[in-house]
Amino acid sequence: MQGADENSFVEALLKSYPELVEEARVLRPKRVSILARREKAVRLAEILRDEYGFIHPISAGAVDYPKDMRIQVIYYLTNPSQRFILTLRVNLPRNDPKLPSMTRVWSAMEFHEREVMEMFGVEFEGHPNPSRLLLPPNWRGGYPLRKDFKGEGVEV
Amino acid sequence: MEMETTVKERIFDRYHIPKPIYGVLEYIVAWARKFSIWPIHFVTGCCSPEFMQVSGSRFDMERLGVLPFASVRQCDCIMIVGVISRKMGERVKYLYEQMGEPKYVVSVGACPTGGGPFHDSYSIVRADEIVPVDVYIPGCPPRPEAIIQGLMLLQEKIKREVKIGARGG
Amino acid sequence: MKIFFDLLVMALTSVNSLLKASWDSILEIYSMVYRLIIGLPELLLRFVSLNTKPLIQIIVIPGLAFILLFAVIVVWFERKFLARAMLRVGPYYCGGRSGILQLIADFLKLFFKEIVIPRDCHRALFLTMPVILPTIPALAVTLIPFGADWVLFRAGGLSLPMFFAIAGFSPLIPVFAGWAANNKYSVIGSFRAAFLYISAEIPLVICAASVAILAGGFDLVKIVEAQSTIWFAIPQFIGFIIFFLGLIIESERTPFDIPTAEVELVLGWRTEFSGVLFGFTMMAEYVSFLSWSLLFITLYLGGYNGPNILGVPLYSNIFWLLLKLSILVPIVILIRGVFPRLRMDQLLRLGWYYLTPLSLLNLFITLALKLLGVLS
Amino acid sequence: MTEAQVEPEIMRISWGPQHPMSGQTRILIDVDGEVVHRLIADLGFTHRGIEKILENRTFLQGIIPIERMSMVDTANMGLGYVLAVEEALGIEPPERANWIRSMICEICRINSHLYAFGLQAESTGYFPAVFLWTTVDREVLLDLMERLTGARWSYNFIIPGGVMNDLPEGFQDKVKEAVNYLRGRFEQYWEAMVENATFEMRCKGVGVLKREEAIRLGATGPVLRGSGVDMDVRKDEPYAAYGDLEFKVVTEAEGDAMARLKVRYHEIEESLNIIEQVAGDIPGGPVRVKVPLFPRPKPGEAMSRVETARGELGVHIFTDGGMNPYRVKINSPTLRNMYVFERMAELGRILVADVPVILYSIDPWYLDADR
Repeated sequence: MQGADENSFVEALLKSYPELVEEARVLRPKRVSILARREKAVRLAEILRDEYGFIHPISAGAVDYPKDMRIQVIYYLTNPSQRFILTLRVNLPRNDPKLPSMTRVWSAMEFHEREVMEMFGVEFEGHPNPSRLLLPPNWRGGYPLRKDFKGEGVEV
Repeated sequence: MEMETTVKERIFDRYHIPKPIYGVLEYIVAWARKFSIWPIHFVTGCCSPEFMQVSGSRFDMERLGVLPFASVRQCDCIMIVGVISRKMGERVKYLYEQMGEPKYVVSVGACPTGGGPFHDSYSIVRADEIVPVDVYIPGCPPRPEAIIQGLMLLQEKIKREVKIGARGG
Repeated sequence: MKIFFDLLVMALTSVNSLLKASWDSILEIYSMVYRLIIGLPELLLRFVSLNTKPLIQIIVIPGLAFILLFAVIVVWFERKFLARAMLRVGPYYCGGRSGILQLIADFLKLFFKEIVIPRDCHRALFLTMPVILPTIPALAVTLIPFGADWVLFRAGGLSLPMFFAIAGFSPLIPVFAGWAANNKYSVIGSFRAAFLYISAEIPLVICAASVAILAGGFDLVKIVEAQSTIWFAIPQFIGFIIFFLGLIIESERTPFDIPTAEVELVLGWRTEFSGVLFGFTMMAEYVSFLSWSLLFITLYLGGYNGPNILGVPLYSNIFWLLLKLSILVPIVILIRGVFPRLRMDQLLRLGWYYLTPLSLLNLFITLALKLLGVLS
Repeated sequence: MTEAQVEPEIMRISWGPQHPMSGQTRILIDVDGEVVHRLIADLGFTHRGIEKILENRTFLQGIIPIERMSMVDTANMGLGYVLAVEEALGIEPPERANWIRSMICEICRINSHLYAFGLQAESTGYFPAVFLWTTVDREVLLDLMERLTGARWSYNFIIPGGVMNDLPEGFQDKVKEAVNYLRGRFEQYWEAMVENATFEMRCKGVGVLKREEAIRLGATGPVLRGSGVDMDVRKDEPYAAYGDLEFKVVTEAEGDAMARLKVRYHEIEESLNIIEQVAGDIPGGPVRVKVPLFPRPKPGEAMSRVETARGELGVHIFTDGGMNPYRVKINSPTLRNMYVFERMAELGRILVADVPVILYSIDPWYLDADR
């Protein structure tokens, strides 16, 4: 059945690297979500890429939860042979959201991380080119996609 | 930059041409400018496929003498086609300042005119906040016939404007 | 010419008499100047009546009116013809349903447009280059014979090398203009223009040389006379094709309009010119196209000779030349509608690897023909 | 060819937003003479903040901004959002609605590939012939969509729960007519582009993207399939009616500009077959399931994948039980392809004249990259 390889992947991952993965589950056929610990996220990413064949990066995004003071960064990946979507999530505290950059593992994440940087204020260490991607260069502060964004950077 | 509507010195006052010849010369200048509006090859937003259809084969805007041109020096009309983001707004201002003097602006679509479906976005600029606009064309995206009607309105405006000398040659 | 001399004498005598500054000499000067003014209309009349022929040549046939009219008609024809290729109508409302006045409207609008001179450009060069640009090909057009004795500038029997000497200037202007405009696109465009012209000049010169050998002289009139039996396109078919390609390269038509490649370099070295200056550069493109196609016709398609159908030999000569021109121009414009643009290195490879050796081959073939005495 | 090790004097050209070649973006090129050393795509010129706007629109209102993300294939963009909303609400559109959705998406795909043809032709200076033929053929499709949905570009026709209303009578044979006309026209495109020697000289072997590079750099859509990888969401994860329509995924092996063009060409043939199958045997039945005007899905998240003309669009909706979505994350295909474009300068030797050909063989639509 389709779901077979997702479940088998999740069990294999939990069995071999339990300490890296906080929580891994299959949301629905073809959707797997893994919650990684913050400090071991890059280590888990390398393992996913080398051993489990997730070499095709799709994109990266983030969600802001002001109520429980956390920002969740999400990396969307897929495996050209099994072709289901894996969302690798990392929870970051809202006051100092720092994360080692994933461009070491997947160089295609550069654009997406720049976008998360300017939209959420998440700081990626080791990013090759941490400049603005979408917002205008003379944008005066204010992270638009955060829930408490009041439009500070807007000037006519 | 509000448009002075008072009657400024007419084009040919500078050359001290006797009055009776004014009418003929101005008519010729108006006719020439009317029939050769060269918009810049510059599309700012999501109405760009409609602008392509208008310069395409069925609704051919070259019938009116409107020929999209490549460089900003030779053009005399910016067609702001689609939504202008804040970053694009500065570019539109630079372009407007680089153009030769009889220059016109046509704002195509609901977004440059009044924000359209993105009216409450943090990175949207309306056309008249940055450049003085001559013709507004509603619609999201406006139909090709509406764009051509907007161009005809611009031609009418050019014809009247040369008479009152609002925009000198 | 005699009138000039006695005018000059009159002016000189009045000047030295003025130096003596005696009262009666001043009176004498006044009377002389008075007679000069009275004689002026009569003087002009005699001037015109004496040398009417060169005046007509300068103004009408190979001169200004012909070139400007050709530019207007070809631009209008090109816009309508290419519009037809794009399945649309082209300029329509501007001149009573045919759009013929569209070009006049465009030029008049450009005439009344503000000329924007960028601050950090070389002011003198920036203003003069577009004006010189159309004059050089226009000079070249004067060499073309429109009839056995209807040649404006005979160049003492050396009109073919004179044509290449004049046309040799044309690569310089884009380089100066591009440099004067001090804009990145212009600089790259002007260097490309220099590459393009050099890679096209050499094959053209060799093909023209082989035509001169076959005709036995450098004078264009003699070349045309030699073609009365058979057009040179047939014996020198390779040269014919090379010259046709060279014609398109030299006048920067589409498969080779790399210096002003719209997609990459906006308008190449013409980017910074606005208003009338741009009008001149646009016109210059068509004047150089006219000069090269006229040379192509005189060298390979038998210039002005053809059966005498209009009675007066001069009229039929001009008729035949214009007929051949009106066949050649649509073909070149059609090529613009059908072919995409070449890359710079592909053009240079074409110019150096293919055209030059082929033109040498053509030269050897003509020598062989000449030795075997097939033609003379 | 040994490159001289001297430090090349680099000149940076900027093909700004106002440039015949670049659409709504700025391409910075580090050039030494004609050789390109580095390409930088400066995006963001059409950033309208759609993800922020969607947070204060209800689920039904959200279709309008999403459809303006890529105006040329609006239905695919709208379908991505609608599928995610339907998954969040847990509703299933009826069978006939799925078939109509597939037909509209295929029409938009052809519409968008025509845009790609036109611009790739224009980038080689082939301006008059092919570029304006595409506007003629697009008029045929726009008339079809106007007859069905009333609008030329942004249809708002695909809504959660099905499709706005049924096919007008006589629409099926109008579709058949259009398909036959377009088939005839597309042979001319093949002769005009692939079999034209000069065009081939300009496109063959330009911007080669090998298979591993394409996967590693995250390419998608015709760019990925042009390098031999057969990843197509319509086959991997069939949505709408693609499960029971037969069509094959087109791939080319060379991975250069000409291969991407051929992929688009064959994809149009597949789309025409799909449209013909839908027009031929579309099942009867209702067109829409009753959905409240302001639906409130239960908290959670839903992600949909749709194969748009430019690649795989992913819409990830987070819901907190309210009328508006809590957060909508859009994975745009062009942003991924623009990264591939930037890396092209390092993969092989490119000349200034090749940059427009490569850029338009990737067929970018900057609005959906900037959201």
